[in-house]
Amino acid sequence: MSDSLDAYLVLAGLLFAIGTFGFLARRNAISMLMSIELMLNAVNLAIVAFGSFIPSLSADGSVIAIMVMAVAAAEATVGLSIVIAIFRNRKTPLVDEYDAMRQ
Amino acid sequence: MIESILRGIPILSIVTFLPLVGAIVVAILPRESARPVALATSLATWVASLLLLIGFRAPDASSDFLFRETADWIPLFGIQYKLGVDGLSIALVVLTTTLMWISILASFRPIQERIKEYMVSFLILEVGMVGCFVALDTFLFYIFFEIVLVPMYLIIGIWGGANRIYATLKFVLYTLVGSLLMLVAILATAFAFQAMNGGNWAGAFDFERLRGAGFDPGFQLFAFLAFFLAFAIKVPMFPFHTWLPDAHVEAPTAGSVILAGILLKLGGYGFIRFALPLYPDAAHTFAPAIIVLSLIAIIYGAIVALVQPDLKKLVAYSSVSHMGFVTLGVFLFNEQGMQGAILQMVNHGLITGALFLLVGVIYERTHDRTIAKMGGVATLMPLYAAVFGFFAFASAGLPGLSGFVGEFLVLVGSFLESPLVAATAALVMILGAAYLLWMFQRVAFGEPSEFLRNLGGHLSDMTPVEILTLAPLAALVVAFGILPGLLLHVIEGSVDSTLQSVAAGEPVALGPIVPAAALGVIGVVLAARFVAVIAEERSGRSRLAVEPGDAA
Amino acid sequence: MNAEARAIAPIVAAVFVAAAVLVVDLIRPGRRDATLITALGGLGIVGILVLAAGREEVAAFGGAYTVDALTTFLDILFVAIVALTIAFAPDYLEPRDLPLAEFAAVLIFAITGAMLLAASTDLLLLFLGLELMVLPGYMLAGFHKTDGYSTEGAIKYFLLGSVSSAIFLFGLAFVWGLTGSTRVADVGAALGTAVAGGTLSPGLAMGLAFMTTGVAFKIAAVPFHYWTPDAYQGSPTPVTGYLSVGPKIGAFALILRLFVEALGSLQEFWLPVIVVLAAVTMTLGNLVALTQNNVKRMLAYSSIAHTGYMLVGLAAAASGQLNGLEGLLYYGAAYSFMNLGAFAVVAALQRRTGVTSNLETFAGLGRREPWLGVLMFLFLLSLTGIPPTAGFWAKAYVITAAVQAGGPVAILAVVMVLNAAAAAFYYLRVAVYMYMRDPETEAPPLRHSRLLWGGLAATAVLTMLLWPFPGPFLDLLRQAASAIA
Amino acid sequence: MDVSAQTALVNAATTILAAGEEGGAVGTGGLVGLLIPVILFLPLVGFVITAAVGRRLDREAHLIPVGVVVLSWALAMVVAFGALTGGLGAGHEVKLFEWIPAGDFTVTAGLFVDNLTACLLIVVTTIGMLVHVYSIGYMAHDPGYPRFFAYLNLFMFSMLLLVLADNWLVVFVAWELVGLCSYLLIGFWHQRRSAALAAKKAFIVNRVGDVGFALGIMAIFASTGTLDIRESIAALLAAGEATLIPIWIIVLLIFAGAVGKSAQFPLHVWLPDAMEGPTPVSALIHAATMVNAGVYLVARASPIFAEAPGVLVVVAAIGIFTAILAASIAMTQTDIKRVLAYSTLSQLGYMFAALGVGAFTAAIFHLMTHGFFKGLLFLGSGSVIHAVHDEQDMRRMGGLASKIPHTYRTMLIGSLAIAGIPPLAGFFSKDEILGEAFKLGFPWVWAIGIVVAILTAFYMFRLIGLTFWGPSRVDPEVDDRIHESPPVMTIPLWLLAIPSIGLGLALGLPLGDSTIHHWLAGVFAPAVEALHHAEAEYQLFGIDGALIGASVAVAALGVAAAWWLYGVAIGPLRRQPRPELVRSLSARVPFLYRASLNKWWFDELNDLLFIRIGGRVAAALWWFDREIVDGTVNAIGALTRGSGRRLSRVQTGRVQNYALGIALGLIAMAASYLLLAGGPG
Amino acid sequence: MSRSLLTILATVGLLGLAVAVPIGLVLLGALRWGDDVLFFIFAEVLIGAGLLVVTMRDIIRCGLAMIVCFGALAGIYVVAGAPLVAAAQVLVYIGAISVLILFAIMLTETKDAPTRLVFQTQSIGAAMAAVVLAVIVALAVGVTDWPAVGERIHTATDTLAEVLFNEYVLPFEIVSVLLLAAVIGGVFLAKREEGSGP
Repeated sequence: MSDSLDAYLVLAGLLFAIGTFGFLARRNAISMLMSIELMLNAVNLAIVAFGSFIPSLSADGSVIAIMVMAVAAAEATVGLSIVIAIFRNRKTPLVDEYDAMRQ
Repeated sequence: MIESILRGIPILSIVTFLPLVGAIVVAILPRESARPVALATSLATWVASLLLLIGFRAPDASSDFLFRETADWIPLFGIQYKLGVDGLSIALVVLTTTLMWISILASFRPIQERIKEYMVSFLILEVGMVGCFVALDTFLFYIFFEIVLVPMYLIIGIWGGANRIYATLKFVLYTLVGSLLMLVAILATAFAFQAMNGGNWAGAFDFERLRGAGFDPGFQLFAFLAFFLAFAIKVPMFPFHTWLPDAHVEAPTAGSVILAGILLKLGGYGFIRFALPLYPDAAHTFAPAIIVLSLIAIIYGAIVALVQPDLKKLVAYSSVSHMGFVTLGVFLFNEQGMQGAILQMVNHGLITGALFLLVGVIYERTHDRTIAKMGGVATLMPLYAAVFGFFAFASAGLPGLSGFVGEFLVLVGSFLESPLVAATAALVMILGAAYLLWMFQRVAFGEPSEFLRNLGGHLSDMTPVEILTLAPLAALVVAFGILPGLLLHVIEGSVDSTLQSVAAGEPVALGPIVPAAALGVIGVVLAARFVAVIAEERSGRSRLAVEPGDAA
Repeated sequence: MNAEARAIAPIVAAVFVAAAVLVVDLIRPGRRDATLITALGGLGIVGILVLAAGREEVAAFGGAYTVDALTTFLDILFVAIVALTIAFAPDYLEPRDLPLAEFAAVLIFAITGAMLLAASTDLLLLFLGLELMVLPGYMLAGFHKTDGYSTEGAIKYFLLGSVSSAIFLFGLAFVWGLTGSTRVADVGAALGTAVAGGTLSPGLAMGLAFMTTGVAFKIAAVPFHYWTPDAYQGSPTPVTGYLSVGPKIGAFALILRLFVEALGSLQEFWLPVIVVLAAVTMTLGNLVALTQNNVKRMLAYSSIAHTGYMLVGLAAAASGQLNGLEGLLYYGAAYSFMNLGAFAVVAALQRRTGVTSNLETFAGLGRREPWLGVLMFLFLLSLTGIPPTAGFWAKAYVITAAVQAGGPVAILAVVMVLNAAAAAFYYLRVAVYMYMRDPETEAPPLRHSRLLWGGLAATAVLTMLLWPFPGPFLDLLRQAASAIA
Repeated sequence: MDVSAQTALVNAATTILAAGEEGGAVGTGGLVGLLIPVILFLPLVGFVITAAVGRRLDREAHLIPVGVVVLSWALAMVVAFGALTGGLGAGHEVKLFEWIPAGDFTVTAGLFVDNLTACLLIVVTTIGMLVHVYSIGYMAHDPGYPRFFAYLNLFMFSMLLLVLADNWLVVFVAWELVGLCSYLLIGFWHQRRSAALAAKKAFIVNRVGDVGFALGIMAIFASTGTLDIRESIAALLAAGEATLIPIWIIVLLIFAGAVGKSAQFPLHVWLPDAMEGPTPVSALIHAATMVNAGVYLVARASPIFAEAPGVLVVVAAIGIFTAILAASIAMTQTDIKRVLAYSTLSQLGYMFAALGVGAFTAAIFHLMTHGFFKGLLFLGSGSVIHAVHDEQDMRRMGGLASKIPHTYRTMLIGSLAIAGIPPLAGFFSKDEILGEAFKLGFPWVWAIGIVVAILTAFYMFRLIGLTFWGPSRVDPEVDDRIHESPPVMTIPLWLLAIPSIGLGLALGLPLGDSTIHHWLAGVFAPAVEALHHAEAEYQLFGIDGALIGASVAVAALGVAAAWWLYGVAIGPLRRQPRPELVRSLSARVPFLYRASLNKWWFDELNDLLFIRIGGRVAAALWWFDREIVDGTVNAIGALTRGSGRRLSRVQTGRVQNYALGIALGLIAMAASYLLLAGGPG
Repeated sequence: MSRSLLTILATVGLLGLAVAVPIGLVLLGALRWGDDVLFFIFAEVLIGAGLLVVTMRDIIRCGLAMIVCFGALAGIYVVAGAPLVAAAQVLVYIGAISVLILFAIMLTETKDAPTRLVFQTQSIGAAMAAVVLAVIVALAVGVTDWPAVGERIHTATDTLAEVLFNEYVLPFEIVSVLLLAAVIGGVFLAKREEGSGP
């Protein structure tokens, strides 16, 4: 099983779906942020899997995965700073209450 | 001699862009000088356009265009800056420049607010209109066609009446729908030409090369429909006419004059210049339907005009009726019809323009246009009543005045095609007389109405400026009535060449498309009606542009 | 300087300019002029470097980074966008006590990403460029951090944007895995053989779907547009102006590099999707824009509609018309300037704090501030597509290409013009307020900085004169299009 | 005048006028070629000058108009004399200018004088001149004095153009122009609502006929390619059955125009209302000249009418029906001018009946005599109205004979003339119509005509009786101030009385071979030949004598009946009116009486048809325009905006909703790509 | 009292099951000892922790579950033969991002937050969308023939370093710029304005 690319990819898909569910269902901004991290991790899993199984990508997989991690870190930084900024304004982390603008 | 001089200078560019220069000058100078500069510009343009008339050669060679100016503009697609005029264009250019200075002069007193913007708008409007008439490149034509929209939008929207915003938005949107589809057709035509020429874009927008191109009949149908829609809205033909009464009622006097006098002619001109020669087969295919629509417009417009309570609306509906003669004449594809249509265009410009000026005169004094409130104007303002009567009869097609000749030629043309068509159209002789005389009687005759008497001394007869604006129109109406040859000789060549290029056309078999389309149209109307009813029930009266907060 | 260094110089320079802006601000805190001189001067240098780099085609870093005419065209556009945005910003930021230096620096970082997108021919670089472009965007959207709307827009933009990045990356990973390379050229070659049989492997199809979704989100195509109105409305107005053009054009650059170049051989598969997206995008954008009473929000929906128009160009290109690409690029340029101009006018009106961007703000503008009124009218006309403005030429260009493409794309052209006619309503409604309504309360005219006027003049001139005349612009446009065709 | 003198005069005229044209051909050029346009354009000049400067001339405004008309009359007399004496051969034409040069459709405006034209020239210019003169007195105190004369001059120009034009379309122009003048003059007192309405009605009703005329002209052009009257008639005749449009349709269309202008049933409704105009106008336009245009038109087109005998029957039927209809109405009207108006209708009906039966000469003969005596009667009535201070109701008159003797005497002459009492003018012409009708095989026309003759005599003497005889019923306040009109008015009356008495004798004799026949034989020869009427020998002591006797008898009967009921006071003949008898008689035929009084309810019918029903239709169409046509446009707009509003609700403001939308979009995208993956299409 | 006991029992039971199932599968021959079992267990933990992250009520626990999840993923990376990535995973995610998130949770925690609804009203729709998405990915993966799939490759760290600083030098630099930009922006946004708010 650990030799099967499909297994990794399906696992990545599952994780991605879980992240998607979290993003769609949770109300708290930070929960949503965590869901996004899960999704990015799912992608990383897929990338690493490809790197592990496709010879021409062997080195690239790891490198790209690491870079994606860095991007995720950057995103988290920005995201959390925005969350903190809006929390100062709205005093709530619940995103579905941020609906001053609509239609 | 004058011809050789004219050939040396880009006279058409001068006529077209002189008003633009004027507009810039008006914009720069302080507002006090807006009026004289604008008037001077329009007069200069007028004089320049008269040079065209003088330099116009005898009609024997005039299937060719005169005073051409050609320059590559966007060689990438073969788009050219190509100007040229034939008799038809010259007639309409001169009509434009004439009505323009009259309109500007007529605006001196009524327009007191934002006079600079007003004059700039008018002068840019002139650029667009003249440009339309002199452009020989389809793309260039389209550009001028669209440019016209903007100043007119402002003129109605800023200096118009109470419901001006609704009217102006309706005008612009309605026109845009048509003209944008025309743009697609223009581009598609160019592409078709390019494809026929092995991928060479050269001449793909050049009217003279497109004219004889002989496009695929199936393609023609679609391209023609797009052109038709654009021009039918502009003319306006039934059932695309409802923007017109609104626009006319709301527009300031001079705006109405230009709208009726020239803008509507863009439609007729477009049919003759572009739609017919480029797509002869399609023109033949759709001609019966268009003739029927024209007949409906003629009769329907006249009947609806009968019951209009507002002077301007009445004249607006009369325009629908009169312009029906134009489309009728054009799509008869015979000499009399086409000549009559062109004559009708010019005459309608003169007469309806004058009628709007006259309505403006009374509106200026009473701030009202309700027919029911008028009465006895002939007693209070005898000169005004006389001039009004003159133009009312001219509009009713009194022989000896210009309106008659065009109308009669169209009737003759239609009689040659089908006496039944002619008989139907001829009914307008009765209906036209009915609505015009009824209107005239209610306004001018009888004892002075309570409303007018209460105005007292404000109701002075026409001022010298007003006389000055109307006199040239009256003179032209008489001149073209007695000597229509003046005009007919000028347009003869254009008519011949247009007919020649359309003569080769053969109707394309449409098969079941026609009933399907008819059903489709009915379906759309019913559906829209249904929706409108529901919308009305839900939220009172909901209209295109007017929200509760939108009422000015 | 070797070719590689010359090729990368603009991006390096841009990063240094951003850093320099911050350093200058540290040395002389709050000095507007110093910041502006640094930023605009630096951008000028970047622009020169772009032109210098663009003199020859270079494929640097093992083919990951390419300088061709497309790069040059887009880079110039990006530099212009940022320069104009910076020119428009001070008038808005100062009354709100927002720091100009951070704004400029972050903005320049963002545009570095966009420039990277324009030059990348490597999937990873494309992703990084995209992130570098959008991450500062999130921050800019929330730049007015004490304002509830700004932060609300920012968090919506950020959350959805991050998800879309993840989706995009997921798709990218699959394509990468299936083709075995990150280089655009290799990917294209591999896919060429992969779909030779006329079918697509399901994995690739899924990857394509994820990628399309990702970029559709970035260009704000329907139904992935939801973030646009909220983010645009909430953002500080100069930022909105930037957001409406910078990331959008950048995302289109991504599309050009990714879809047209790398996935060019899959055209037949993604063309139908693009056609549907284009039709839905412009129609929905316009329909909803009709109902808006807030100008920024209205322009947001209108920007969605413009995305649809640009997609028509893409669709034409995918049907084999080079014109389509030219039209797309042309539209991008014209749209950038007219939209920036329109937002700049809104920003100028909001110089006084507390002024909303509601339509009522525009009432009587034509009388109160005639020049602003005229300029706004010009931009609106251009957005409507009335000749002879750039907006018209761009539309005409795209329509020509679509008509040439024929088939469903030609029908798109008809849909497009009908949409354009409907759009006239809401654009002209602003003009209605400017010229045909009197304000309920008469506000005194505002004083605007010379920089703003200069920027407006530049956008206005470009809006008026960006015609397809023979000349450097058109040459560059054609070369840019043929660079990837 | 003996024969040799006559011949000499003719020769002289020929030499002077036509520069030696051969008889029988159509001449051009010459002195007459100058005179004809001058006759036509003099009144136009008068109109232009008066319209321009008339107001400054004020009470002297009549000088120029009257002057030009007198001059025009003199020249017309010369030309007419030249023509009628054969000096112009088959006619004389003057080409003026190319009016409409529209390719194949070329209309050259030209003038043409033949004997028919000459006859009409005499009537038009003579009566026109006298009416001008009369108006000096009649309109003396009207504030619109200059305007009136300007209009009159314009009318003279139009009417002359109508009779002189040699082209159908030019005729049509004149046709419309006289309509315009009629409109202007009926509505001259425009403050009066009734006048304004009457003017409008006249014009619009005329337009109904004009549509037919216009279509007829188009049909002529379509069939022959020319609109020159003579050329087109020749072409139509040459084409025979092979015309594009059947001849009977063409002539029917032309006849429609004639029906409108000459106020025949069913378009007769405008004429009585037209009496709202000043009385000289009624005399000139609505009695003597314009209303005859229809007769002239049919006469002018007689060759082609003759090709369609069926249509001629229609003409005759409509004519004689109008005659009896109008006569029946005239019996009970109390407005003096309305009685005369219905009488005019009736007499015009006679003329059409004559045309219809093929007695073209008789029609023109009656046209001429009727023009004079009806003109006289109208002017006389004007004098009466003037005398009783603008009272037109005969029930407030009576006993005026002694107070306004000139008026009385001339009107009496006119009445005798119209009643057909020999040897006055009306006797000859009317008798000729009735006689010809009988002889040409239309006994029903004759029979009805006889009845009409009784009625005519009756209502005319009813008018005279109510107005001049019996006790005065004039308002006592006015009674003292009744005075005879000034000479400027009475002299024209007497001048008109002369032809009313003598024209019949001059033109109608010798019976069976009259001068008028000589004059017009050439003009109507083609038509008469085409109709193949056997030229019956004139039998004074046979059928013709009997017919004369019958006419005279019925005329006398009518006169006597009127005397019996309404009184008489001529010299020894004296009888007081018997109003109670009138009442009891009319009570006996209540329906007929009410029908006559209410003009057979034609106005009510028109009101119903055109004002009520037509108005409803128009209002319904306007509703259609607003609600359906414009409603559709607005609904499309509303639909667009409404859908936008509905779509905008998707934008809930909540990120998770957006995200769900994106997720669904992603699923849809993946699904569609997976579907597409199987291959394109 | 009994509730927490129940929770503990359930957790223990689940963990037992998680260990028991792979062992059972090995016994049945479906799995091989070694990597396969490890992979399976890590995958179980990954999915389980992931589900906990998106379902638990208390957001701090969610954060802790996320750390578990990241750890499991690191394990899978090791199994997949990318130890360096695993190390980076531990450093970056567990060491940096998770801590960051936990801090953010503390900063934004309000008293009433946990007591309110955790899930959106649309959570059923969300669940369905997620399931469909997972199915699509799984199906697509299953049906696709992956090209050039070989044996699992273990990447040596030194080759990786070489690649990173040779071939990927530009992306590397870009990432650093990205981080720089993010830090600048993040500092600006998170910085408290003088005289405003807590």
